[in-house]
Amino acid sequence: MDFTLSEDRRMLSDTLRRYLTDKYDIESRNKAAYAAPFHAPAKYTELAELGVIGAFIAEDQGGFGGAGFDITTVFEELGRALCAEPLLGTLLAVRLLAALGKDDLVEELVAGSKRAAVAVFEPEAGERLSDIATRFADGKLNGRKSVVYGAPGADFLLVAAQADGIIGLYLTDSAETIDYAMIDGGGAGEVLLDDTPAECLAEDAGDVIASALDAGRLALCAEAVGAMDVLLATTIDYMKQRQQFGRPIAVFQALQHRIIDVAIEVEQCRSITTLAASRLDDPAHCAKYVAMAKNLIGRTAIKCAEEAIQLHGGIGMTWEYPGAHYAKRLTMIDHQLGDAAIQLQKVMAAA
Amino acid sequence: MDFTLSEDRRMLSDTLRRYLTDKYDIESRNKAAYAAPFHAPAKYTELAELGVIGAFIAEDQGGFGGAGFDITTVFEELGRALCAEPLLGTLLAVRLLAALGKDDLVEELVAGSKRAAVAVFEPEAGERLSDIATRFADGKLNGRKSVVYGAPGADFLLVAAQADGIIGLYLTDSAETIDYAMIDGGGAGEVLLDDTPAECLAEDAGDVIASALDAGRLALCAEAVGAMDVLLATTIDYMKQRQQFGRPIAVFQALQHRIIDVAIEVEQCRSITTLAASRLDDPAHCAKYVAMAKNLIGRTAIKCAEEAIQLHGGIGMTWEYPGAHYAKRLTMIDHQLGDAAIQLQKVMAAA
Amino acid sequence: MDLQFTQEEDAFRAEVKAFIADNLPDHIQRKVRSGTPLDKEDFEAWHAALNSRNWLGATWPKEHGGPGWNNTQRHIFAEEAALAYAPRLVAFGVSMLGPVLLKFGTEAQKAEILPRILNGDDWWCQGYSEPGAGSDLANLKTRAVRDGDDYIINGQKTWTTLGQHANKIFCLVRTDADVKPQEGISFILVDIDTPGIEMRPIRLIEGGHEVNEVFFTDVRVPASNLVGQENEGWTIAKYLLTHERTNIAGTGYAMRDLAALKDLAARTMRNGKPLSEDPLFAAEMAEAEIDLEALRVTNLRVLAESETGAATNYESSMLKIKGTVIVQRLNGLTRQALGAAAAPFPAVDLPANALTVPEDAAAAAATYFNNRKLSIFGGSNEIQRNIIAKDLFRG
Amino acid sequence: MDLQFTQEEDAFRAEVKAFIADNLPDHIQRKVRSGTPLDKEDFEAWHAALNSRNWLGATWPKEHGGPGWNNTQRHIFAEEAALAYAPRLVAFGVSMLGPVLLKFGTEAQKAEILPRILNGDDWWCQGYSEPGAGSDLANLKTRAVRDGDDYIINGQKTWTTLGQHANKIFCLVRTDADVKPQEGISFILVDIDTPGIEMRPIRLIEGGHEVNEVFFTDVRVPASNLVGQENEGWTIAKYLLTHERTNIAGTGYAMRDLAALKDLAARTMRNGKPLSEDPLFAAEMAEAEIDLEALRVTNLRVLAESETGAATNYESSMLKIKGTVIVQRLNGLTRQALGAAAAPFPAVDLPANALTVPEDAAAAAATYFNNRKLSIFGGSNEIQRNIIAKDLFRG
Repeated sequence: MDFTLSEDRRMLSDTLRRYLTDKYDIESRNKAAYAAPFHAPAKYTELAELGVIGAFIAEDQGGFGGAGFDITTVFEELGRALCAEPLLGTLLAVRLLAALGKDDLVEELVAGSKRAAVAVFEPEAGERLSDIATRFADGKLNGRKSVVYGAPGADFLLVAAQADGIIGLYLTDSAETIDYAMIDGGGAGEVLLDDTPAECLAEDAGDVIASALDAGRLALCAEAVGAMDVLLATTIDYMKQRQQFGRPIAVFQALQHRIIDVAIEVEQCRSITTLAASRLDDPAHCAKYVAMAKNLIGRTAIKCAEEAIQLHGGIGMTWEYPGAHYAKRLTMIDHQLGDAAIQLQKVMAAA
Repeated sequence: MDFTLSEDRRMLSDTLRRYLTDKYDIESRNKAAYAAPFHAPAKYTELAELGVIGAFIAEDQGGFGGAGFDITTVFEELGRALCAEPLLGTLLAVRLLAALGKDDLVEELVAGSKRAAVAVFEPEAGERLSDIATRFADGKLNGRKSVVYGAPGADFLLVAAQADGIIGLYLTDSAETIDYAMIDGGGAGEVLLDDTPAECLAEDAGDVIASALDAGRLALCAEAVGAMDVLLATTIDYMKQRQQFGRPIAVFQALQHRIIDVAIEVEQCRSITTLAASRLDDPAHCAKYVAMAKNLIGRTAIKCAEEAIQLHGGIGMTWEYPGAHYAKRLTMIDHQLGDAAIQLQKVMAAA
Repeated sequence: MDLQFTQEEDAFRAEVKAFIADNLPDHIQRKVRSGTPLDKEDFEAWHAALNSRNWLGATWPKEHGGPGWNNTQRHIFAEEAALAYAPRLVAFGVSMLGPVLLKFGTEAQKAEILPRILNGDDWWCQGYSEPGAGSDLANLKTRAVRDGDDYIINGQKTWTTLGQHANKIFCLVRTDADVKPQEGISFILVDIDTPGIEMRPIRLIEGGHEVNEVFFTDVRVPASNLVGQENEGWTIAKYLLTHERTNIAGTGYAMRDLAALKDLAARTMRNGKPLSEDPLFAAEMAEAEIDLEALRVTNLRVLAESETGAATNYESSMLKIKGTVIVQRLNGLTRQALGAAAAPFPAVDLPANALTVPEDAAAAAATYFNNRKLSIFGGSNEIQRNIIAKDLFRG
Repeated sequence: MDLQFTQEEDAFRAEVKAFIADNLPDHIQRKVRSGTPLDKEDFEAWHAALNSRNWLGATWPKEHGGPGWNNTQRHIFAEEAALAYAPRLVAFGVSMLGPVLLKFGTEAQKAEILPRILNGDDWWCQGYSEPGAGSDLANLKTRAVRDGDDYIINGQKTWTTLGQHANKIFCLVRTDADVKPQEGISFILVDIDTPGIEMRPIRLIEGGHEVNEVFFTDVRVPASNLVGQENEGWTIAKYLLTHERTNIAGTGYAMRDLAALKDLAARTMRNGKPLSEDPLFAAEMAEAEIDLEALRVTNLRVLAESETGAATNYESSMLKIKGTVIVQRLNGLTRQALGAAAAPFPAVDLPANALTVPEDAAAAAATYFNNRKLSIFGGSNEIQRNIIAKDLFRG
């Protein structure tokens, strides 16, 4: 058994941490994350150049990674830096295109010269792909996709839609989108498909979409672990410095024990994310282990965010304080790709 | 709005508390509660003479109470004293017989000259009366009843059984029972019905049984409130006295805050039990409010028991320490007449 | 035991309901329902409506323009106002400074200031907290030094709620640094437009501007602006803490939010059926409902006791803790009910109907984040537990 | 990253499984499964079986009769033994005194005592805790006063697990009252049949006899029974606390209990369907399973690190807290799964098949109550948090 990162991944991790520490400070992050296009395109390109996107897929698909641990290595660093770049959408897109053998598009995504978003979920459809109502017929898409991460400014969209009751994947670069910032920063959009021309990439894409979404969930878990590490350390530091009643609040045992319970859970999150990463390529068990991980992350990340704010007191409620943005991100991660309750039901169904 | 006990109920409460304090100390309680007949028959009779059983039914039914607050007044005191007398069975029986107009039997129960137990639940049947498999035909009962509270030494049993698919109530004094103590003291039994002769009291008794069970649930809520008051006070006293690291453990803030969270919840239990008591005679809402109360009591009583043991440390784990028996009782109350999860599902269904 | 309101109380509730239905403007109600921040005019309009009926200074005696309500009436009003999505009252004038002046003010202060609170001429804000003294108020550092007939104030206040709308601020200031921390504090009234005052916005986690920092640099204030005696400020602050306790638990807000949550869950499809029929979500809602039912009765128990005496510190702290925990839980469930649709940042202007989320839930995540404050301000829930501990572990 | 066991480790696991299958007597396994207290002979039989393979002193070096296992092997053995419902080892001789003697004992002590631990001639118990000193061990009061070549011991020990079966006890005693509490403690070996020792049973909450009080009245013990130097006892006690940490989390027990719970829930009818299909109960089981999966990996992470260095205090405390919380949660769910049928007191003799509860769940409530001890003994979970706090808030 070996829980150390391989040399390659450690290098990627170090490079990424150095880059993000130098170039992605919280002030410029917040500036980019809330104004269109809700990220910093130049930095997105630089991240691509550092190899971040290539890490999402295997060598024979045009990348140089693709394993669960490659994804978690990248997203843990993105989480530490609270990076608002739309890499979740890129991860989903490049995994889909690679699985479907679309080498040209993969190459453009990996290089960062083009960017794609993936539109799966709809207002009335929850997690089940079978509830997708968007239809493809006669070369055109009709329907509506909701909260499509990274849609603002994307060069094209990959849209899940049904034709004759089968979920396929379709490419369009002419969809109308309404763009907005998310409350925790970064962009998303409503995608309105009204006889929108599209190209069919795969008529039956249910399995590859499900698999790409699991990779996305794993990425969110790792992002949360990175963000929790920082928020936890921030909170502990604050508790050491903040004086109340003539003493640092770190000496109050009730507060100590509460942050310790969070710290212990963060370690459990790290563990289960590692476990899920190790199973990403095992089609028989991947979905269950990813669901387990995202359930525990969902439960813990919100607890971590709430306790961090509470233990900070008022300062943790302010926009100016970086911890507040970590807390928001950690809460909203649970809203992405199915929350803790939805993941739990998947685990129950798999039992 | 008035949250004070009426003069009559306050007198009953005072009388009962004095009697139990004088005559029902924890040592003799434990002796009686774990050896056949798993209670103290002489004390049962004395409690009847104090009017405890008469309080369970209305004047026009042969008692002098019968309202929700009469039941909670009695059971809160029984809970404070950890009384192991089989009054839950008596409550169910006398409410059933009174509702069916069986005045002679009611009179004997109220006087304490006879004692009855009520056999409803079966190994495979949960809370739903419709799942009862015991049958009545040709004057005889066949089936099995499980964990019948107060069965040991009862003069007769009231048995819920179906005939032609309808749940009726039947009286038998010749059933075979296997008696045992419960882990928290007091007696119960398995009732084996094998062509057991029985008298039909009501062919269609579903509603009166449901109503009697709700009165029983309310009683358990009040018993738990009484027991929690004592266990909480015991724990706080212990925390003031117990020295560790040269100081009473009451000064440790983490421990303080935990017992305070319990204390707050106990107040909520008192409130919701009061609310349920006020609705006991309202057929349209009784079941929902009783279910709400027993859900909150179930959640809180177990938390109270667990925290009390934990904050006591080893001493709270010993048979010799009264608090341990309160903790056991508070835990096992959740197992009687449907646990917190079952009650919650009733509330969900009623929403 | 009697858990029913009296006929008179029921009639009063009907009167309150009718008044609100007639006098709460639709556009304000809609803003409150949708979680949109209110403008200054919205607050002022609602205050004026209430004052037209003498209902604004709910705790004030009749001779000063109050309604002469008892605790139960105040409770009923607060509950109905919350249920009807009326704005929260701006407490600093009517619920804080007013009662302070009635108890500690000179006749001149009462005559000059009280009417202006009710008629809306003045908007008061509060200068209590400081950056270094959150829960530890006695540790405040802002100095007021006597200079002839004036005080000269230097220092910094923070968390000044809605200070951006205020023309007046009441402050706790240190007037004696050589005694025990509690003994050297005074309560003083200040015009915001006095030279040397600077108010800076603090942006909150969800993006809103609700609180402010206030900087005092050589701010000269007449000594006649002192309320009570010099160095009596701590007594005044403590009086305020125990003065008005009928709406601590905020059960009206929780009832309102629970009803809205149930409604939202019934309208929200999840995996092919309404979220209200999802057993895990329904179980969470039912638990929250049970907790709230219990708290409502606890609240009424404290209310019934407080008609004869004051609520104890223990009771107030318990109501504060449970009230905030329940509202925060409901806020969390509402956020959760929206799933991915909770994401949009509400400060962004979007075309009408751009989102598929119902308007009244569009700010669910923002409300959830903003309401984390409930367990922090006015004495954090940890401070409340410390207060209870003093009672429980006494002797 | 590699979360797989090696081929060698898998082979070792198979060997352990086979050994247990061949050597664990059915009647003992059945007792463990049903929660029935074991007799002295049951423990002895299992110890003897393990010792026949040199597997009893798992941490002992080969030359003293140990197997020479590394941490991973010890982990695998502990997991498989738990899953197979093997008895817990009686730790006091093999896991506590043995390692202490190997580190601090004289050659004579090692030669005399170590073989008797393994071959079952001696049953050791522990005299650490005292009525006044639970978590605060340094505060112990039992005195040992030097008198010629002997010590004379007076005092009282408590929570002495399985002392009723023991013929020997190792104790921490105070040999110097005039120094700092930690500095005046010694570690000494005592024959239980020495005049002046009285052992009294403590009955536990669920009715069982598992622990004892031990009273010492002028108990005369040869000075040669001292282990290490006089007043070196604290060092020895601390060594023991950090010596053996592979099975702190007890994940094998939790895995076993989870599997049994799932099985029970699938067999238990509730409202017309198996309890395992009740969404609320299934959700609780699934959460427990997720927590356990995470803890298993955390355990392996610590194990992987400890092959190169020792586990840190932080890690050990974390494993203790999470391990006990998960087992206690599973115990609670098992109790809950039985509903009313959890009630019967297991100490009562009943006719065969009197109860409809499956034999292996009949003691569910008793096990639940008994296992409340898990978060109390060996340093309560609150003490563990204090230990973690020292790490987290350092500097």
